[in-house]
Amino acid sequence: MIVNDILEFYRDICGERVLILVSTTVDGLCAWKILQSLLHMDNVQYTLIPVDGKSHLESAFRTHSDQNTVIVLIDCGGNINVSEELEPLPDSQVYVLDSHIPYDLDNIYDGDVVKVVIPESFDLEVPRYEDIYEEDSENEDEPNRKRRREEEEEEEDSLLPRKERWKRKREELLFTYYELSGYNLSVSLMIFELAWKMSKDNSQYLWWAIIGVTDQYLNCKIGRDQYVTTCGTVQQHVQRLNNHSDSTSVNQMKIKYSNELRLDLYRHWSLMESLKHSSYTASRFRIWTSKGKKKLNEFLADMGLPLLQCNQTFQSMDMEIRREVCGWIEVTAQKYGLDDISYGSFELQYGFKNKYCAGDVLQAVSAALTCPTLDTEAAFLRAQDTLNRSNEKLIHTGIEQSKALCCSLLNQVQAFIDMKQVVCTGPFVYAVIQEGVAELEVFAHPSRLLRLCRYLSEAYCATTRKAAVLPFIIASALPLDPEYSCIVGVPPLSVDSNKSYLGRAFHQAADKVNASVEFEDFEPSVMQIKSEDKAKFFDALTALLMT
Amino acid sequence: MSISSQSLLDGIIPEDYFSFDSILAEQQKIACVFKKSMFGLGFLDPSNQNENLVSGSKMELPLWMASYLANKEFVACELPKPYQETSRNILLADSSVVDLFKQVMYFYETGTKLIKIPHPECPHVSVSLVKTFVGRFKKIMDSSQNCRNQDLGNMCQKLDVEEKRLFEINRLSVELLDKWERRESNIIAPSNLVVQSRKRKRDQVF
Amino acid sequence: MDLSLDDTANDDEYEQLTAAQVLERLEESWVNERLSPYLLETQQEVVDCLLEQCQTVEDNFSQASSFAVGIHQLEIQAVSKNSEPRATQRIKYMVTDYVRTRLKKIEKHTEYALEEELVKDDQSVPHLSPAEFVYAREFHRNTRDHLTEMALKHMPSAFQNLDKQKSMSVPNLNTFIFFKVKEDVNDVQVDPRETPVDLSKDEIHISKYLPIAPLLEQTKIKLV
Amino acid sequence: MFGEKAVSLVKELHRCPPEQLHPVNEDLMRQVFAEMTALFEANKSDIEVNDDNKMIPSIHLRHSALEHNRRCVLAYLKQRLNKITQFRWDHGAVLPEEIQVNMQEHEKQWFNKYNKSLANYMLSLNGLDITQNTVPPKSLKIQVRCLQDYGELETDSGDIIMLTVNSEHYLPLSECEHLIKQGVLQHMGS
Repeated sequence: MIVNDILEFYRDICGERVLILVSTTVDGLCAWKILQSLLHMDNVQYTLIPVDGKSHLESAFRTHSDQNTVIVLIDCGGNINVSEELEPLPDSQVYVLDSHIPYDLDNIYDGDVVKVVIPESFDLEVPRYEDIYEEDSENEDEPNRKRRREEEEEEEDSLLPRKERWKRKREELLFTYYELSGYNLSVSLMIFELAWKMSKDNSQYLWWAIIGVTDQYLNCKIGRDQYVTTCGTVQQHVQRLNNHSDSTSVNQMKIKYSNELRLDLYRHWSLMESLKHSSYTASRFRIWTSKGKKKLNEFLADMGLPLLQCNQTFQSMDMEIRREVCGWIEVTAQKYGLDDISYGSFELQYGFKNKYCAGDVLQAVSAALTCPTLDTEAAFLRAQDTLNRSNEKLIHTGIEQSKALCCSLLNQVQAFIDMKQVVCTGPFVYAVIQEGVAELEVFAHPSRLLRLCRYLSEAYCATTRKAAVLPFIIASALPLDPEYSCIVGVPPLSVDSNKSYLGRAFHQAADKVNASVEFEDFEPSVMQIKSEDKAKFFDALTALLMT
Repeated sequence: MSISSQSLLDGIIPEDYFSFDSILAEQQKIACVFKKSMFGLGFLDPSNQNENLVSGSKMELPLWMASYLANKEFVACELPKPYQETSRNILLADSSVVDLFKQVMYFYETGTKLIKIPHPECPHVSVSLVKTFVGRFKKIMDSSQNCRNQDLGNMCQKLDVEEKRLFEINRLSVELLDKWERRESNIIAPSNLVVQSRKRKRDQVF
Repeated sequence: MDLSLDDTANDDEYEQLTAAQVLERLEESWVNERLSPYLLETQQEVVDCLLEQCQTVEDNFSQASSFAVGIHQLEIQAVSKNSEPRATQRIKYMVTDYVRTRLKKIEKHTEYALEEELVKDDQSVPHLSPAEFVYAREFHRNTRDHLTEMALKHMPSAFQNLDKQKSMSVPNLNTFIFFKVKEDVNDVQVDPRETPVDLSKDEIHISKYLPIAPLLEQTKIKLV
Repeated sequence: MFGEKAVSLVKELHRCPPEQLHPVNEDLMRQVFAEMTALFEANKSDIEVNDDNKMIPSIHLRHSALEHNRRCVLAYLKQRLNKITQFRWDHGAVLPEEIQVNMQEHEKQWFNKYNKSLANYMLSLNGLDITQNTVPPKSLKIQVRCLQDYGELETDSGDIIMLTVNSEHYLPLSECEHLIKQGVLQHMGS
């Protein structure tokens, strides 16, 4: 069932011992950080288990749920059939707070053990109960009779029996409902608003929520429009909290709206390295060509920025340049057709020295979260520690790892393009990572593979314009088990909506050729496949998407 | 309330029979002259050919023995060099530069035991001990409070065992205050045993 | 926090004290105990009284929580779940640390403590509580037997008995302490060579422990 | 010089890190006992020499060495007991294997008696476990991270909590302090 009032959710979990299962996404992590503080404040005992996929969720649920009657799933569980897959005890309550849509309809309509928390403000387009679920004809009740009357009126339109017609309509509804997968409002913002409604919000919580929202946007889980709307909401919270804090102490956390460049980590790098590696600039300059490198130098000269300065670390550039350079870049970028080099974002300041912008912190946290050398839970806990204000060391470690990842991304994309490994089948473009174990490991985490896939799509479309209407797919063998490969896909670049039909298409194609596949990830367009089935899967997918 | 240095000194600090520091401080070698001959103990002095330690001959004895025998007037003791007048004058001039640890590891503990031996200069030694400590104390406190991450190995090296302990206590209390300000003071730590065995395991891995 | 003692405090001496006063008393004794070089008078009554209180609160709490349903849930949550167990936890910490500090001193100066207790006449207040006395005696015997078994037995006959005078660990009562004056006291002889001084309320002094120990026992001053 | 072996006994233990316990150096102890016996015998025969008290200084010298030796051996043994006591407070009534193997038989007996005394004393305080509550409580419950697959933890209220590696829990301090000391859980600041 649906719970609209998030306060009802919180009231229910207070006073019980709660089992919390959080998916290992940045948004989920940030939501958890806020909820955790609230639970501490209210003295609620809990057990936290981070989970990175469906089978992990199942096993953690089985191990820990016996002793907890209240279970909360954060940023996961919405798109699986919770009653069926997790088999919760009948006297327990499972709360689902998930940004993945569409929700499994059984979670919404089947019984009251599973409760999906969806604030009223979400426009949720869900088929009506009676259109989906068959009722026993013996005890037909009021709404059914009403429906029958409506149907009787339409009777002339069709000669099909009523039941048959209902079934067809049902299938159609279900198809439309499940066709596109995507993301709803960030769960961290949802929990932040819970704190706000209880008057327990503060700048720290809001900052975490901002990181969650930024994750959604920069990792293309939500489109630009949705992000801008969300930013408006966040902005209101920022103003309110800034007005309310009467303390002028420098240690006070202060959040500020700011224009942010699409340049990865430049404050912690050199401007040159950042321009070279960020997917936005690298793709548009086609940095992997010698022409591209020349063009980048031209770009810098145009701003009147000496190369020497650009190659220095950002922090050691001249004060004056540091202050002005963002403005210069924005202006000059327009001349080079980089119209949307900046986006609205937020930065956090406390003390004299500590200033972070949301994008950088996001990168540091997700580098920790997707770290190939840590197992899932350890990575989650590391990322959680990274979000703590006192852990500057961890943020810096995360930023360094993130820089290394940026380099790997560019190298890999360049290798794909230079070696002509990008294949256009007609309805989609794909590439397979052929490299050694080192690269496989760097991109072992599905979210890193997705990032690579988006990078590739951006870079490839910069040369081959017509590819912009095609989805991109990357396959990569699992480093621990090369028998299996991970396949991820991203929707076409030209579509602003971030809803994707790939997840469903993967399903269908795999079904058609009986490929041995697993959909482990909570993100539907991530799939594990037996490596030998890859070829026939791609054939089937081509055939399917051609029609 | 002001405290005269006299009142600082006349308190008798009870001896701890089981104290390692006390035992180790009594290992200090003291040059002694035998006032009475020790029959049959000539072998104790390797440089001595005689069967006995004859009256008037000189030998270094550990403090525990020297002090016992001096109190019985069987031997007369010389002060060890670091406690003699020249050294005392140096300490008086600027105590903070002297490497006490190198001279006598347990400078104060040995010193307080030393002044119980009958020797004409003892009152001077006791005054010197107090002055030296007072002179060095401020610097120890200052540096231990401001050291944080700085390397103070050099300065620490020169401290006697007791001073080192003070330094460490003070450094620790600054650290705890720091932790308290960062609200980390309530963290319960695993027992030392666990920490060490973990370290060992880690060392084995690498 | 203000716990009413009506139902539990049958002890004559403390009947008139409120819980807050008992707590204050423990707190002061605890700080004094931590800062003094040697054991102070036992405050066993205070300890027992507070432990009993904690027990009562906890019993109530566990009963309350099993009834914590329905309408009363919020109130009980607010009252029991948050405040009282947290307060008892705090009291328990103080009590524990207080007795722990004392046990450590007993372990260090076992023989001295036992001697002190033996020379005391019946009138004076004992330093050790009965349980502490038993603990000290057992600790002393146990350790003495151990040393005898491991070492003394193997030594020449004249060295098999340990001279108490030598081996007893005596606390350093001449150590310096800081104290705060709780009520005016005149003519205190802090140093036999100096003229007596008057101490007035709220002053803080540094002094050797021994001369002011009686004032501490009379709770005219407290250590800081 | 006399007494050197005894001092090396002290030095050996003095060098031993606080969290470790080496086996009793019984061999060295025996050597000290032998030296003492020799000193004692020498004094006994010197006393019988009746010659103007000329042997008295030597007797005293040996006597001081005897006293010194005794002091060192006893301090050595006492210091070991102090360490064992510390382990008891840090680690609970059952000491880790690596400590136990290096405890001498008499030390084990001493430890058992010590445990018993401590238990009796705690009984007099309504069974208050005074080896717990070592840190002033900030809140009733604390956030802990589980560092190993420990298994089930039964709480005072009878609930079972599964402690799996890298899970985090918010638990009453009193129910998990011992596990923190043992290194099963890590106390996280908030």
